[in-house]
Amino acid sequence: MARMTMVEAIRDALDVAMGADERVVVFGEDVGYFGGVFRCTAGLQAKYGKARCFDTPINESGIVGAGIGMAAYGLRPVVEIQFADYMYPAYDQIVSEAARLRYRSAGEFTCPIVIRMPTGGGIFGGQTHSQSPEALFTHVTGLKVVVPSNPVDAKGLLLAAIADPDPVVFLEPKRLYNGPFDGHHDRPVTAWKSHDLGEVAEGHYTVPLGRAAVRRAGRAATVLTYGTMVHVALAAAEETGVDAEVIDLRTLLPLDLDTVVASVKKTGRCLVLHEATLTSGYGAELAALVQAECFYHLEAPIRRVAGWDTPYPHVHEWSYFPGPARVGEALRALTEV
Amino acid sequence: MARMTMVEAIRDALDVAMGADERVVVFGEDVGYFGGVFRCTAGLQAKYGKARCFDTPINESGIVGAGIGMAAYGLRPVVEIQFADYMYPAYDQIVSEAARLRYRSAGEFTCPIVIRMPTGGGIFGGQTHSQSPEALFTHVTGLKVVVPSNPVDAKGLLLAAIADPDPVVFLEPKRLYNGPFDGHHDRPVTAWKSHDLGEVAEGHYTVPLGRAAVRRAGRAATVLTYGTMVHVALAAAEETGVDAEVIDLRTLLPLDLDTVVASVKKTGRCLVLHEATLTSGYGAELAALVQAECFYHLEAPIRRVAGWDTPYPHVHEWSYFPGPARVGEALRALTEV
Amino acid sequence: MDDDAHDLPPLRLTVPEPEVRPGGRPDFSHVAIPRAGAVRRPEVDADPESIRDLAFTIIRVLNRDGEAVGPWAEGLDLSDDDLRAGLRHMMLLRAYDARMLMAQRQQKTSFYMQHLGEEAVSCAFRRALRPGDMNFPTYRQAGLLIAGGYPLKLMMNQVYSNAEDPVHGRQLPVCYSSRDQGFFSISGNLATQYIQAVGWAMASAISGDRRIAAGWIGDGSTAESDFHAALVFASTYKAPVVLNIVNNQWAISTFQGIARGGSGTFAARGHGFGIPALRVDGNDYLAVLAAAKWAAARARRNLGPTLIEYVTYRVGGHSTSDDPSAYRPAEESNAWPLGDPILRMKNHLIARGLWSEDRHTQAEAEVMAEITTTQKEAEAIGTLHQGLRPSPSDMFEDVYAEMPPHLLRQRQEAGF
Amino acid sequence: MDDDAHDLPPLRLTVPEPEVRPGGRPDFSHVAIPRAGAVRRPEVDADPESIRDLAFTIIRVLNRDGEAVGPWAEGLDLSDDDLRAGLRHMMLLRAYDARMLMAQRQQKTSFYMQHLGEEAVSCAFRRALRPGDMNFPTYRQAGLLIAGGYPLKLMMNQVYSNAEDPVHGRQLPVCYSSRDQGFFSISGNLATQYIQAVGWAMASAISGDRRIAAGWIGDGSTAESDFHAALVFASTYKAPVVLNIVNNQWAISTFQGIARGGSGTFAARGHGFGIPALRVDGNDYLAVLAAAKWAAARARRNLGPTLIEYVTYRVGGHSTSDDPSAYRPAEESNAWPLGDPILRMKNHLIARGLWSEDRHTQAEAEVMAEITTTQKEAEAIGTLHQGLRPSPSDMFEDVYAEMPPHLLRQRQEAGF
Ligand SMILES: Cc1ncc(C[n+]2csc(CCOP(=O)(O)OP(=O)(O)O)c2C)c(N)n1
Ligand SMILES: Cc1ncc(C[n+]2csc(CCOP(=O)(O)OP(=O)(O)O)c2C)c(N)n1
Ligand SMILES: [Mg+2]
Ligand SMILES: [Mg+2]
Repeated sequence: MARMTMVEAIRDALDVAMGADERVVVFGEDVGYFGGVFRCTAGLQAKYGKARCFDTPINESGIVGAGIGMAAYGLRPVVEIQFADYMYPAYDQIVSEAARLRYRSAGEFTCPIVIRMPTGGGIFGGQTHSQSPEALFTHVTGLKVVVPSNPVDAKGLLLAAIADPDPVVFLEPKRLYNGPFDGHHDRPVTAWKSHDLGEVAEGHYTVPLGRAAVRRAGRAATVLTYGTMVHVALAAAEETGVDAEVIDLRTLLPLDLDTVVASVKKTGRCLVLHEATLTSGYGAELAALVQAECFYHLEAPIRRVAGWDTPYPHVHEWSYFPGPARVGEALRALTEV
Repeated sequence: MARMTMVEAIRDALDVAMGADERVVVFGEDVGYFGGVFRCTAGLQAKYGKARCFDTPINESGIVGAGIGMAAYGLRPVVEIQFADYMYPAYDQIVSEAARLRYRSAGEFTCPIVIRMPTGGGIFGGQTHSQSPEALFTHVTGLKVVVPSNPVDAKGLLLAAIADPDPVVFLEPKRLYNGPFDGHHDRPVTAWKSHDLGEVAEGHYTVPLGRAAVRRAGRAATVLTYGTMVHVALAAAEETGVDAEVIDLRTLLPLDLDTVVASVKKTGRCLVLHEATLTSGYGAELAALVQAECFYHLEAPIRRVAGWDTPYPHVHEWSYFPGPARVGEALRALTEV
Repeated sequence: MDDDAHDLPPLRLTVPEPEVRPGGRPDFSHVAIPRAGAVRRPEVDADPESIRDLAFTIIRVLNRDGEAVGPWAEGLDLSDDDLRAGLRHMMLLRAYDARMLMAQRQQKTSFYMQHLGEEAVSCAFRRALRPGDMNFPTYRQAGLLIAGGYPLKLMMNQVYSNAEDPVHGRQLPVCYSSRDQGFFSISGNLATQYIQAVGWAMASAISGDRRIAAGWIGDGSTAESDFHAALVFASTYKAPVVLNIVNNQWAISTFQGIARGGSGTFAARGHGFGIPALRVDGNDYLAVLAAAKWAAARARRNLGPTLIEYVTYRVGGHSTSDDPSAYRPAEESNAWPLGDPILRMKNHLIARGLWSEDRHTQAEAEVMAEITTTQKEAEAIGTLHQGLRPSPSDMFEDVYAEMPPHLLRQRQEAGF
Repeated sequence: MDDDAHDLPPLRLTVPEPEVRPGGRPDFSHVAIPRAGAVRRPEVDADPESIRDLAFTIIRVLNRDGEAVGPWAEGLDLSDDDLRAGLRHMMLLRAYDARMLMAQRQQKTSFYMQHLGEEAVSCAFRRALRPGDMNFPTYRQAGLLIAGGYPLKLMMNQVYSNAEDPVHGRQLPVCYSSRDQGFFSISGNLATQYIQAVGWAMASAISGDRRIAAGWIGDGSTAESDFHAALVFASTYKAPVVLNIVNNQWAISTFQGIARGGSGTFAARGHGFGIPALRVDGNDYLAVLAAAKWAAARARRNLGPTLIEYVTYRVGGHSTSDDPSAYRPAEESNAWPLGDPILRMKNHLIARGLWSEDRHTQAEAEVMAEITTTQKEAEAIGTLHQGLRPSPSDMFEDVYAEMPPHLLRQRQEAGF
């Protein structure tokens, strides 16, 4: 066991994977010599050489496209997109190529690539360093979509993603890199070392894709969320005293629907929470599924709390971010119906 | 009044717009001399000259990116992406640039561009000529998203889109270009000339963005749909005898929520129907909104009928396409609850 | 210096146009064509700057008399059988195209794309590769399969989307896939696979392997952004890849000038990246093979990428959905100065005493017979709308290695 | 030819590396630097092929003695005031950067990006443009605003995201926007605006206008795909645009060799498109201005695009989030052979008898005084976390021209 930040846990996962399997290669913008703008790949080039961890030209389509070719060859590329906000140039390669190669070739060619990208706001990054584009991936069949909320999961999910035979989009909530964040931006920042889930096992282990985790058991309402918002939901539950069951989905595609349905059938109320803009966000899919599966158990309309339908405004970071106050209000309203 | 196919109606709209406003320019792959692979721009280069209607290099990002620059200059570009399946290379320009320019510059620069693209299947086009990516646009704030279902709307909505001060993604159901299609692929094809909505007014008129149309009034259930599926829904209603109210949304973003809610509150039952893959499709947003707005009026879970979560398979076109049989079944099941 | 600029005339937009449109007389006099054998053949490790000229000429081997001449002919040393095989592969491809076109017209499938006039490019290139090498082809390189001995029946099964289609009827006709043949699954999206070829080649280099990759792209598709990604990555990492550009003069209805713009040739694109570039007579089987071998040798020696532009002409329509008479003179193909690849190879064999008119007529009959027999076998299995087709339940397979719960549910809902 | 290929050594991946890393001794001896005045100045309508060499050299005007020499100096005819203004703009930009960096450290804003060492590029280029022309800048061309006389206070308001920020606090610091200044709203996404500049220029040509556009991109960002889109469109339609590449040697931690790959220079990229390319001393105010005027004249005469690479050096960190000592020697900037743009311009003015050391010291004080006074005014309005900030309800404005129902609902829900 070792105390790790999420950055260290991700680096450790890459280290373990590269050490165990020569086919694992890591590359992206500034990931080689420097070790990544968030330091997630620091030391890997020195340890495994320039052929297995290297800097790339600034071309996201090239990074993913080259990675697809490498995956088809038989390597296990783990590529980094510097910010999720910059994944769009690679979107064609992800959607049209990585996600469909197995299908198109009837399994003759496959694409075991992991595409890592920091996601979400809370760092005053403005419109181009704060986005949460997960719903643009969950609509793409053939992809798996993962969002860890803590160091333990980050390592285990990343190792599972690298071992997975299909392309995985791995979204890393950057606001959680160095500590949990419950949305109280005005309070002193806390570190992972004072958090149970900063206690990371050494060596190899996996957290299976497609399985949610119940972070807080409760009977009054179910909160479906992931990433940074898991911590916000937990804070809101404590602060409002609403006995909410907080589910950390961890994998958005494929979704652990059983865990979701079991919880909502138990609580009869459901709040869907994410940082991404509301309209056509992943919360829409969750709400659509829950109302279909739990219709006769629902005692109130499913509520969605999400980022407003605007770009992420620099100065209004905290008016935009769905913090504990907004979530708490929604929880109250949901349970008072 | 003139009888027109949807192709002719679109061409007529472009002709009217170019004739009335010098700032309107039309370009894309094969749209110039040849007039477009679906002939939607035929004759425009001859009539308005090469500087206002021209062929472009095959680079969708370049087509939209150049269009954004032209729109910022003060022109009214109407660009064509040859198939919606090929919009991905332009996705970054659409999401990161066109959709956010007004916001970013506090209105100092704007982007009145129309991005046309044929959408949907039913022509044995396989995975790369059949996609319906509308949900990838409805999640992008700053865009407007339009899908006409007939020649009259196609012309009026396109003229409204060209006049609109903001970027509009204009998805043209290619299976409807030359005739209505109710999903009965085994029956002789019908032409627009035998359809009321193939009766197109000459000259300039608009169909306002953001307004749905009720295609069939009914009391048993509400069907929310758009594009090709409008005709499938109407057929399914007739064939099942279910007295469904069929709503043609026409504009997906911004959505005409009032019309939707009024209908569902009346019928108490709702079916959401689209050709795009189910998960995180636009139907998810519709279901999420309807359950929230009409919770106490709903007598049954909202049902979604959509394309399966697979790529569009060439040989299994008709097993994939949500045709009248599947829609009819769903209508029955929905109303028998 | 620009004080006078206010008196300058207003700006105008330049839009390139082909020399002729329907109604006009085809004219290729602007295409400068050097004598066969005239272009030098540098060492494979020559400095790119020192061979810039090779991107602005046309490397040709077969002359008017059907002789193989010049430095590019020398390296070839092909056996008589190799030569006859080359001709046969092109004849097979042409006959195959003819039959599949017909089949599409008979509605046995939805769509088809032919190679008419471009047979030499893919048929010859294939012979420069080794087992294990990987092509990332477009839809117009079926010669890679035919020259590799891939069963025609499997190709037909794919075109028919029948029960024995290797890709289970999921793909449009001609989107073949064969790992054994070093033929990567064709994507319908242009240019995306050019950078994948570079990535595959990088993977081979990372692994200390000896296999090389070949990327394929059309003249029009060089305008796509992934073309740039490929050249940037290939140039930076010296990837062992051959980057092929098939310039058949047209991109559907758009002439090559729209993609090429102000640069003299497509091969010249390589110069911006320090990538050696060759421009080759794409209707000359031997020239294509010679250039391909030169580029492959560079890749195998870890000398990095080579860009090759094959100058050819798309004689037929873009696809069965296209009628070229709407945008170019019908006679244009006859005016095309580089001739017909099959005719030229045939004349070469005759000049070498390896072939005769009679032998050729006989071969044509044999080839057509082989194709039609195979076609009957394929059709006996099924065609797009008849006979044995893949089971609909297969539609849900291979989206993932393991079918996730939501797809299991959907398959059940679909009733399969 | 490749029979021996089986005995070849296995392939290896090449990954370019800078000459030195932290710990090593900086060495720019590989950077060939021609004498000032040595490079010829062709006519603006010269055939691109005939001036290829200009992409492989460095156009320089100011020599060691501070004299402006050679053909590129001649066309300039700048008044003494112009020259003093040039120096002053660079000094203003440097002082502004210093204060804003400090302000960021004091948490008055979230982020900042400076120009240290690159001041000449944007300050000089601006002087080649006319009212109505449009720049599509990156985050490192604030000199375009300063040399255009844009109020420093507005720039500071933007950096502070305060109530008078022209873009309402919506954008990261330094993402300025000013239509009047011909300064297009900066996007945080690299390269996207390069093709937009081409589109804007095409629009001007379509409209029979006389205005031209300028695109801006960094060395690292030339690898982005939209760089290709821009060159393809500019080349095909002969767009009246100046395409600028600021090669400051670094892209965050990545040295320029990773983006450049095997090509000798970034300017050379233009050759693949038949676009005339110049390579210019980016630390030489007069060389930058001379090249900019040459390119602008081409655009105004409808001669089409010009690609210009400015060779300079990013002396500071990439941004306030970056510490370059982690990936390059701290002393590297001192070793940079092209000197400091301000020092060189100062020496030129002195050599011309227009300036003196005292006058310079005085000017530095004046400039700093102006900046600090303005800064106080801006801070009196507000900074990121204090004072007057844009109202939160503004967050919902300008997403669309007219606020749609769902945003009205959300604004209400937000309680504004
Ligand atoms: C990304 C993308 N954009 C557009 C298309 C539509 N399309 C298919 S083939 C083609 C023309 C390609 O021309 P070229 O590259 O010259 O190849 P050729 O057909 O001549 O062999 C176009 C525009 C596509 N398949 N993918
Ligand atoms: C599409 C995209 N990818 C990545 C980034 C992150 N990023 C911001 S600046 C930068 C380096 C750019 O270097 P260069 O083009 O040389 O410009 P410079 O900073 O040196 O002026 C990177 C990678 C981005 N902003 N946009
Ligand atoms: Mg072509
Ligand atoms: Mg740089």
